[in-house]
Amino acid sequence: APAAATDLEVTHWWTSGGEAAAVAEFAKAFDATGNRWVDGAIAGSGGTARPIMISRITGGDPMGATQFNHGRQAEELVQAGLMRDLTELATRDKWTEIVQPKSLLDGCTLDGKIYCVPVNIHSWQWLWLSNAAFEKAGVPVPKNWNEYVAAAPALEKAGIIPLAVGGQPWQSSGAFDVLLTAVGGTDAFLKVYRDKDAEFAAGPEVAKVFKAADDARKMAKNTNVQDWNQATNLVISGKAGGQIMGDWAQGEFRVAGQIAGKDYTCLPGLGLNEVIATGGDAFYFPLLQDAEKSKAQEALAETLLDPKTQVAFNLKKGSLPVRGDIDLKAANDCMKKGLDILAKGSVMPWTDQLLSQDTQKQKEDLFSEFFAKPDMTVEEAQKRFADIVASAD
Amino acid sequence: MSKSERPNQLFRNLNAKVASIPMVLTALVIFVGGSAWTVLYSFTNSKLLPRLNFVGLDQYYRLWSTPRWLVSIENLLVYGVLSLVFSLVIGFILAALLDQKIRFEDTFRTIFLYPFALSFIVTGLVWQWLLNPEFGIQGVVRGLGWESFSFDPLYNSDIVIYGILIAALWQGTGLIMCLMLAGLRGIDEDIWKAARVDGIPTLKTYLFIIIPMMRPVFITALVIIAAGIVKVYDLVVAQTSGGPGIASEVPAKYVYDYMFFAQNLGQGFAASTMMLLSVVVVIVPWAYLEFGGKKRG
Amino acid sequence: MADLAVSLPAGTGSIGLEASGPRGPKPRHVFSRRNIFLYGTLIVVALYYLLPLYVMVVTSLKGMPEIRLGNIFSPPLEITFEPWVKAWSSACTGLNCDGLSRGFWNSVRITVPSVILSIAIASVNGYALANWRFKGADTFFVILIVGAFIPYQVMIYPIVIILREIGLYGSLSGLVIVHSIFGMPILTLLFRNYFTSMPEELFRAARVDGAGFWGIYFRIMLPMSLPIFVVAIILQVTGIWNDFLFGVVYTRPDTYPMTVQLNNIVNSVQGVKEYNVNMAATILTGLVPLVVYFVSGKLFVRGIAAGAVKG
Amino acid sequence: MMTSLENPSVSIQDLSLNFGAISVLETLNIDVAEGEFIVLLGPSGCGKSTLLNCIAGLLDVSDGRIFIKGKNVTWEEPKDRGIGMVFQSYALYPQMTVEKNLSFGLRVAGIPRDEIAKRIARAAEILQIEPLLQRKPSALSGGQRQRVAIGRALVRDVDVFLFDEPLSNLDAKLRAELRVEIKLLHSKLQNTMIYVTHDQIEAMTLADRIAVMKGGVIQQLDAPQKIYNRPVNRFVAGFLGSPAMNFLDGRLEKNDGNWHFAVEDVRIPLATYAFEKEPVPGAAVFGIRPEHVAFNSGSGWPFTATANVVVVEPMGSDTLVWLKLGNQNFTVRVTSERTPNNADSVSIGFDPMRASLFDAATGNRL
Amino acid sequence: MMTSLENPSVSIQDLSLNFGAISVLETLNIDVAEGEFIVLLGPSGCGKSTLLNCIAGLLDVSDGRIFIKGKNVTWEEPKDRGIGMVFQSYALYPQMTVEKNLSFGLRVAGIPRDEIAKRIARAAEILQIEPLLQRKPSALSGGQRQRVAIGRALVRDVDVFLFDEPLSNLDAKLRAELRVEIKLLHSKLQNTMIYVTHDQIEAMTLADRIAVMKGGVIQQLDAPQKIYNRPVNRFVAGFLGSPAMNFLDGRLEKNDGNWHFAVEDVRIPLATYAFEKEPVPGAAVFGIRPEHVAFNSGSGWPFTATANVVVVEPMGSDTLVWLKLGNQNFTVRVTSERTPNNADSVSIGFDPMRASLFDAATGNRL
Ligand SMILES: Nc1ncnc2c1ncn2[C@@H]1O[C@H](COP(=O)(O)OP(=O)(O)OP(=O)(O)O)[C@@H](O)[C@H]1O
Ligand SMILES: Nc1ncnc2c1ncn2[C@@H]1O[C@H](COP(=O)(O)OP(=O)(O)OP(=O)(O)O)[C@@H](O)[C@H]1O
Ligand SMILES: [Mg+2]
Ligand SMILES: [Mg+2]
Repeated sequence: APAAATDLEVTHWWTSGGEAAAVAEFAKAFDATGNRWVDGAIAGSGGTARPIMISRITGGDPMGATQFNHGRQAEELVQAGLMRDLTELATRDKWTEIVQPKSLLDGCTLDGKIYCVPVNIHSWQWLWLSNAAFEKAGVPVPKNWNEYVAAAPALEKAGIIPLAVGGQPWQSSGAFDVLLTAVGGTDAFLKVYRDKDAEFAAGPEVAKVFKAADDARKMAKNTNVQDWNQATNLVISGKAGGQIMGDWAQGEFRVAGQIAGKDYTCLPGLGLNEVIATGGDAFYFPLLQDAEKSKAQEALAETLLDPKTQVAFNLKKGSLPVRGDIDLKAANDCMKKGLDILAKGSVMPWTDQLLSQDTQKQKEDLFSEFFAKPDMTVEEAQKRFADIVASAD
Repeated sequence: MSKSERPNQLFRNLNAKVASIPMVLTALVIFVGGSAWTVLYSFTNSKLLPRLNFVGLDQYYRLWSTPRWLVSIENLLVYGVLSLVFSLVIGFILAALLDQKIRFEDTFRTIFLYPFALSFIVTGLVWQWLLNPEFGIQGVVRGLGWESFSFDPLYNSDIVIYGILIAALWQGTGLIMCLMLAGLRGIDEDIWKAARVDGIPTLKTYLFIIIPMMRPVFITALVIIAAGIVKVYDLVVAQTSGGPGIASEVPAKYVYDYMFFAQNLGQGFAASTMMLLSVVVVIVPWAYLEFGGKKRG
Repeated sequence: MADLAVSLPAGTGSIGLEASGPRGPKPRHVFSRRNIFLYGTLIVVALYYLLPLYVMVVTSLKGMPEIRLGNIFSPPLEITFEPWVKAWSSACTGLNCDGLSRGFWNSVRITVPSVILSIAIASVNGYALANWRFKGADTFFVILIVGAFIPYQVMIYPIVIILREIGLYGSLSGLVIVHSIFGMPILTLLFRNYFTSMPEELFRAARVDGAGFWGIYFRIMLPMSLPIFVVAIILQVTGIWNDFLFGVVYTRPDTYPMTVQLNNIVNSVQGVKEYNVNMAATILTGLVPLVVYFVSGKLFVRGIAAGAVKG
Repeated sequence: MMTSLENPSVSIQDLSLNFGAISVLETLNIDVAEGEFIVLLGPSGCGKSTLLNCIAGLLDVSDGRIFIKGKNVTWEEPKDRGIGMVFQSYALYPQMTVEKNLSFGLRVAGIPRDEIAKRIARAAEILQIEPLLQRKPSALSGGQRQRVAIGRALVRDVDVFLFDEPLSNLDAKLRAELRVEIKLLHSKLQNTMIYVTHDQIEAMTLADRIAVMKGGVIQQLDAPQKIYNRPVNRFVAGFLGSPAMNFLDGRLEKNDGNWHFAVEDVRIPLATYAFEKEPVPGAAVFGIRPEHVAFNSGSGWPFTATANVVVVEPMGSDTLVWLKLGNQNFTVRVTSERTPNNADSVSIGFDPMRASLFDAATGNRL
Repeated sequence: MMTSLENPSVSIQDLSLNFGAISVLETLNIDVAEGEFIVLLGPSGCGKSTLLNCIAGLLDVSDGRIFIKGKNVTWEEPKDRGIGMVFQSYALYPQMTVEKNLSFGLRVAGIPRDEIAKRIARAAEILQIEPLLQRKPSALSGGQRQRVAIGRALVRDVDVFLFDEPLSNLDAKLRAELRVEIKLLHSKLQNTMIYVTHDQIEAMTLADRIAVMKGGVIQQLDAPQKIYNRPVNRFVAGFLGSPAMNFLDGRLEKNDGNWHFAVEDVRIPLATYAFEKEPVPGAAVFGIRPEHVAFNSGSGWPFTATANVVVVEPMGSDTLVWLKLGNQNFTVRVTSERTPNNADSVSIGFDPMRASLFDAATGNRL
């Protein structure tokens, strides 16, 4: 730890209950090194926060460290030389060895140099189900997506929203991607997003996925909330049957004092295709002039990957740690399921790594419209989807 | 007789010119320079950072084939026309009512004006809440026993823009009313007397005599409303974030989203340029007539 | 003079007219149809305008359980000021749990210099445009007016670059400059119209008296411009205090204004939305401009009449 | 003494009007004969416009009654009173053509088209504004606007015309011309006209009778020459005439059985003066109009004196000479030919028959 | 045409001024002698104020030069020209007391306090505004404001005073009084004064010389009586005098070796008329002032005729009679005593020596 205490401003968009608790762990650990974590939380979502972060960096007033989803979000900032090269540190601390799965670091690497510190693994492919809701509707808790769809009418009859999808565009877009991996399979996902195969995207296999998405939007039509955690809260309170959401939703269940398996059920890969995408959050370190601060940046990077911090953070956040060498005894049911899948190596990259923000945004526009507009046909949606894939970069 | 030596014109009224430097700089560097820069980069494929990598009109082709942009334009037109009409009409009617030598004029005026003091964020939040079908107006009316009552503009794609309009009018009409009131007060008392002697009913007097006389006020009001319309952004973000789906998207939000969320500056700049273009086409000739041509006053 | 008998005793004059027909003021009924219509309309409209404020206040005084149960219009059964306390001093954004209090002082620190600078610049501009017209001044003015229509989003990026180049990005002065720039069009228009409506002879007299550009501005024009300054101050205080976009883009977290904090609090949903805290925070944020309005309502209308209507 | 009229066109009885606590008109009575041209004359703020507005029904009276053509109109709407009104600022509807301006009231009243056309044609002919009918008021000169404003009253076919300082916005030349036009119009139409002005020339030339007002009270109501020559009080005497009547402060004295007016060391014999009532000695004011004084007139006048010249003002046709008589200012108006040399002292004279004497305290005529 | 003076106080040479494409003043020349009182007279919009503003330095000239006291001040700042200016609307600084108003210019110039006090005391004494020094303009009457405005020029100890219609906002009575005061002020100070007005009475009474302007061009620059009696063209003749000069359109003819003016079937002998230059027969305009015509004068006049009375306007001291002479309007002004009976037709007469003859086409005096 450096001798002098240095203030380091860290920006992120973790402001929900579970997220804030998790980030507090980082802050605590960093403060313990003798430096000071200056919290720069920006509420909203990554969409609100990122422009602000980017303006600050390009505007010449960079923060000490900032959260991004690792992948292509910061690509150009790195190319423009605005981000600090962490390769030296990574070699010293042998990140390549401790970070698991390996593909995580790929997202941080550009031209062979490492620019970010991954802090967790987030997988989107989860279906969260409220046990109480199904009990009320008098149907058993489903084991996979298909059973779930079948149970929808019963839920509806009981005055329960079958599926909660918040109004923010990334939620519907993400739900579709999950359906694509679950219903279409990992290969289909890669063909569309990695290979950008527009023909395939317009084909019958993806049509099946759109059919499922059509079911989903019908099930979700009565959701009147915006934020994802409000939607999660519908599930927690039994007002909704379930939600397709990333593992971070687990934090909300935890804050609400619910217990996996008893109060709620989680189905990775919607119970159809049990894989985990290695998306996640990472911290980038803008290039600073101040030597003191640069030192503090290194301290922070170390802290983030520290095994103890990793455990504390990920338990609160509900995500998976980036190190394979730590023991998560305290992990709950769902996390354990995730760790198992991870151990089996059923991993795949996620859209943050494969697609540019531009394409992501177009996708979001399409699916938020699709979910909100019942009269938009499946065919039209698929055609537009294929167009987006065709022009994706 | 020889001509007198005329001193250098540049240095006459030097102080006035020096004092105008901030204005000149703002006009040239920020408004002209910034716009020109934006237009220039709209022909590039800049992503997160501006790069001079020209791609011709590509961004514009894409822009005009994007459903969200088309929806935004349509929304802006609907919202713009309606908010223009309603602001003027409501503002004028309120002003006319207040101009009837009523009691408690100050109180009423303050009530109509106070929303203007609030930010769009606040307005958006409050109305989002009031229009929430579960516990907002709809919920309350249903709670009173009228079960079939339905009023949920923010959750209905077809009418969501009207929900935004309600909030916008709530916030903005007060100022328009103030302008109109000032205008009404400026009208020669004798005109009213002449109309009374002529036996012209009040309504007709307003329609055929007073309103045509208030042209300058209407123009000022128009400028203020129109400037607000083009810029409408915060309200939409705070109230609906453009939803449901993309039903309440507006151009300014498209620009912002594509520049920053989608990290596609080129696309955002192309959209900005389109907005700029429409503003310029409508405003410049008018502004020149209104403010440039005249000498004083 | 009394014997001039200009005033005849009543009724001695015109034959056949005396004592007949109405006399004195025409009777007026308080509840005439006109009054019922007039006040009826005004009261209904006033209710529409007051409704949101009422809901905000009422909600902010309720506890969460009551909000979940009751309807939004019912008055609080049990008044609690806890949401206000929380909104002011303990609501969390991320790790910062000091509510709006920090943002309040930031807003003050942003608003005061911005208002002063923007009004100072715009009033001098308006004065120069009205009284010291030089070649090309009108063109710049037209550009400014057109600038009033440019969506802020269009300008964000160029300004980031400009501020970066002059090294003011992220500093308070940078933000103050941005506010001055975007306040300039409308304010300049107001001031120009106001100064144009002042008698030009006054300006000429001062020139003959030997006062220069600044002498006339400070000693003649300023003391006569109270109404328009009130309007400008009100507009700017509201505009700058309520600004969100610039506040969030051109500052850093420790100088975030209150609106950004408000947005953070409102959007940092911890499970259930705490509507009472949100409403309290909303009212708190709007309080400063509201007070400015209530205090200066009359001057505002007068100033608007002077600055906006002629033109 | 005002005789009450048989069939007054306009009759105002005990009219009072107050704005809140301020009483503007106080139990005012006036009868206007059919076809008469009455001018209300008085300084600014004396209540002329207020009185006119009461007659027009534009202000609600506080007390009293108003009859027009024998009908009690106190509570009638303006349009039902049979009056037409012309305003100082013309109050033309700026966005309508002259024709629209004239016809708007008629159209609203639902009068048939051809009747409207007929009336407009007649008014336009009388006022000679036919070529202007399609113009907007902004494209008219001041005098033309004035005519259109009169036309608007004319087409309404009313019994009584009310004018509120209709000429005061015009320049001197136009004012003189339009004055004659209004006079001609009156003799052509023979309507009752009530005309407000604070310009005494207008009052003198136009009126059948002038009502001089002050502070909401009619001071004198009489034919112009009567008011000019025999003002009932000092206010009326001073208000009419330009340059104003000369006033000398002094005392009324009886010497050797003859009344004199003593000012400083000068004595003006009053043998030729027609007293209003039996005089008593005491402080008084002596008034004589500048044009009733002449220079170097030798023994022709009952009174002569010597005065010092201050300024000589040649005004083209006449010349004004400003003098000091003892310590008091004194103006003399003579035709240009008889201008005195710029000598320091001149001899002046006049006939006290032409003068007016006022009580120093009450200001009433003696 | 104009004689240039030896040591002019103000000398304007070839002055032109245009606003954009509109030319307001065109190569104007005028020399003003030391201590002279020049009045610029002309209809509204003829460029009087513009000329004054050029002299004051408030407008930049387009061409030409301006000398004050022999110094070329064309491009000087207003304050350095040695001029003081009094504006129509007074232009007092509303937020300052009278004293501050007076001292403002001096304070700006950095003159020592006691000197300022001395000058204010002197000006206040001359203008008799000592008791008003601590009041604000809003607490002053129109006449007092006017005096303060003059005082502001006075304290600056300038060579040339410029007045832009300083009296036109006042009522008739006050106007007459202040006119005299300005005249007295001039004779006391003996400064050069340039005074703009469109009121001919002011021009006639105040001026040493009057410059009659029209459309940015000086028509005639001469002593008032000269301009009144021998106007150089029809415009000047018509502009001065109220009521205006009578104009008869007709022809100049030579019969039996004598010149006549023929209008309809009337012939006016011109034996007594002093022609400007050798006359030629042709269309011409005959002008005669209303006060130069008399009634029933029998054979005393070289010319008599019979006319029809249209309107009789008693104006107190005088009476105007509007006549028709043949088809042409004709005004006569007589003292009230000699008013004709309201007979339909009267006989009039005048001496053509007093008349003016103008070329019908150019309007120039013949
Ligand atoms: N609405 C009002 N409220 C209170 N006082 C009023 C109102 N209107 C007029 N007055 C007062 O009544 C008095 C008479 O006003 P009025 O307009 O009749 O005067 P006027 O003789 O027409 O004067 P002017 O020649 O200036 O037109 C004035 O003292 C004026 O201040
Ligand atoms: N700033 C200007 N721009 C264009 N034209 C102007 C301007 N100022 C004056 N004029 C024109 O110049 C002409 C002369 O104006 P000026 O004010 O000198 O007239 P004036 O003789 O003083 O009239 P008035 O008696 O009405 O004061 C007018 O026709 C006027 O329209
Ligand atoms: Mg009046
Ligand atoms: Mg002028």
